Amino acid sequence: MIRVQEHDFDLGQALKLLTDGNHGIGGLCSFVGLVRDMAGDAAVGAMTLEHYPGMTEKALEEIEAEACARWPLQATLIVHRVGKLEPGDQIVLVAAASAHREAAFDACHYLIDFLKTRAPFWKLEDTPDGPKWVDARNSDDEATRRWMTPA
Amino acid sequence: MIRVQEHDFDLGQALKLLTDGNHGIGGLCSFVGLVRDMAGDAAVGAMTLEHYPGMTEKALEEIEAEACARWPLQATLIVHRVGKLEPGDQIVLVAAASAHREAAFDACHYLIDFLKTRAPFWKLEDTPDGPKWVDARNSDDEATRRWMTPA
Amino acid sequence: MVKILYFAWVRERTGTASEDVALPDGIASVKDLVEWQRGRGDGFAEAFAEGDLVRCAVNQSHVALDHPVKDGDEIAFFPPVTGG
Amino acid sequence: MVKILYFAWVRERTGTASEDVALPDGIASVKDLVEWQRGRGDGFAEAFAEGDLVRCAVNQSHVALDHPVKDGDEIAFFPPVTGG
Repeated sequence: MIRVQEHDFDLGQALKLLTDGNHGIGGLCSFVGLVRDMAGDAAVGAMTLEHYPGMTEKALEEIEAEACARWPLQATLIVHRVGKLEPGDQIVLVAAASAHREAAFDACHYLIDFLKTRAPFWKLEDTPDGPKWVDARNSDDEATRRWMTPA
Repeated sequence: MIRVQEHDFDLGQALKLLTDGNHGIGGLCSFVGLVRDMAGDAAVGAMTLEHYPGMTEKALEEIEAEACARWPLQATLIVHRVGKLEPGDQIVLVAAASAHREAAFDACHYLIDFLKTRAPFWKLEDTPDGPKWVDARNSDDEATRRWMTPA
Repeated sequence: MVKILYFAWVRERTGTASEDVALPDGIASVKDLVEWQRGRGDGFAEAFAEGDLVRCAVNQSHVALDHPVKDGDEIAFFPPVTGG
Repeated sequence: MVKILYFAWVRERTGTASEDVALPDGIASVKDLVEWQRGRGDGFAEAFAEGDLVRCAVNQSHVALDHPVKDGDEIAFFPPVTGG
């Protein structure tokens, strides 16, 4: 399941919904990204997340479908917020549930790695020098490429 | 923080407590282990988790301390239940929070891998053939050894 | 006609979020379109400057520079993504 | 005296959860203690049978067979762990 929304999400409720009543699930791995108050050495106040409505949903669905094709998953979830966020706010939640923990961990990691390089979101940070578009990180590209070489 | 308890835990509340007010956290990775209703090909009803009071807490604290020494973590949590559990019940929660996602994922994975091979818990499953002690899995030993070779 | 969308600093530099334009003659690929954009004035020249990293999606899928463009396409230009 | 604890199927086979025993003469290591256990009757012989995988902790830390045991130790025998 994917969701793109301005409002916050309830982490516990979202994860509970994912596993409730499915007794084939042995492991649930989740990752939450939060707004830090530091980026590099610069203090960050609020940030604004812009996205590409339509393509965002399409990209997230493709990432989710690819994870489900690669691992035997019982449930997956991607929730991403857009709009204005403050330090400490939740930005993104990805989760994967499977019979065994390795698939849950790998799929969850895959979801966030591909989201970081494929889903059309852009962060605009409020810094002491004014608003600044966040630069893409090479390490994110490397994290994505890691999944493309045979294991 | 570590907790060993008979009663269930509130996943959302536990994770929220871990990150609340700490704006240096950029990523929170968590893993929940749940009771499946199948083990191999055999249907499983309830299970009972026995442990070694005293050593359990010591082992979990050592695993947590080792993770904190290996990665720059802002917070860690291990909650493990003991006593009688039913299919769908939560067994264990491990979580790690860091500025960046790689440390959070790696540390969380490390916590559950070492818990599986070092913490003195034993599962007794109710099966159609009567109660049966769960055998240790070779794959768990391998998962632990993975962390012992230089990255 | 094609619909062209601009996001993040590409939107800011071009001063344009969305436009419907007739594909000029001879423009068959994303690469052609990028070169045409560079001739549209200062903001566009800056947004599509050599060495910058503008990415493109056609009909909501990431594409490379040699991807064809044709009438009816939805074409988007944006910086490398930074969500998550 | 040492305190010896037994868990899971080791506890079931020996019929003992916990006992305080005087260390017999000549027992200096976990290995010595395991061999002594094998001579204590059917349940113990079965629990500590050759090829089985009984693990040991001394004073609540996992140890190998050659680890020393001495008066006052808390010694635990148990199967490979299966939590998580």
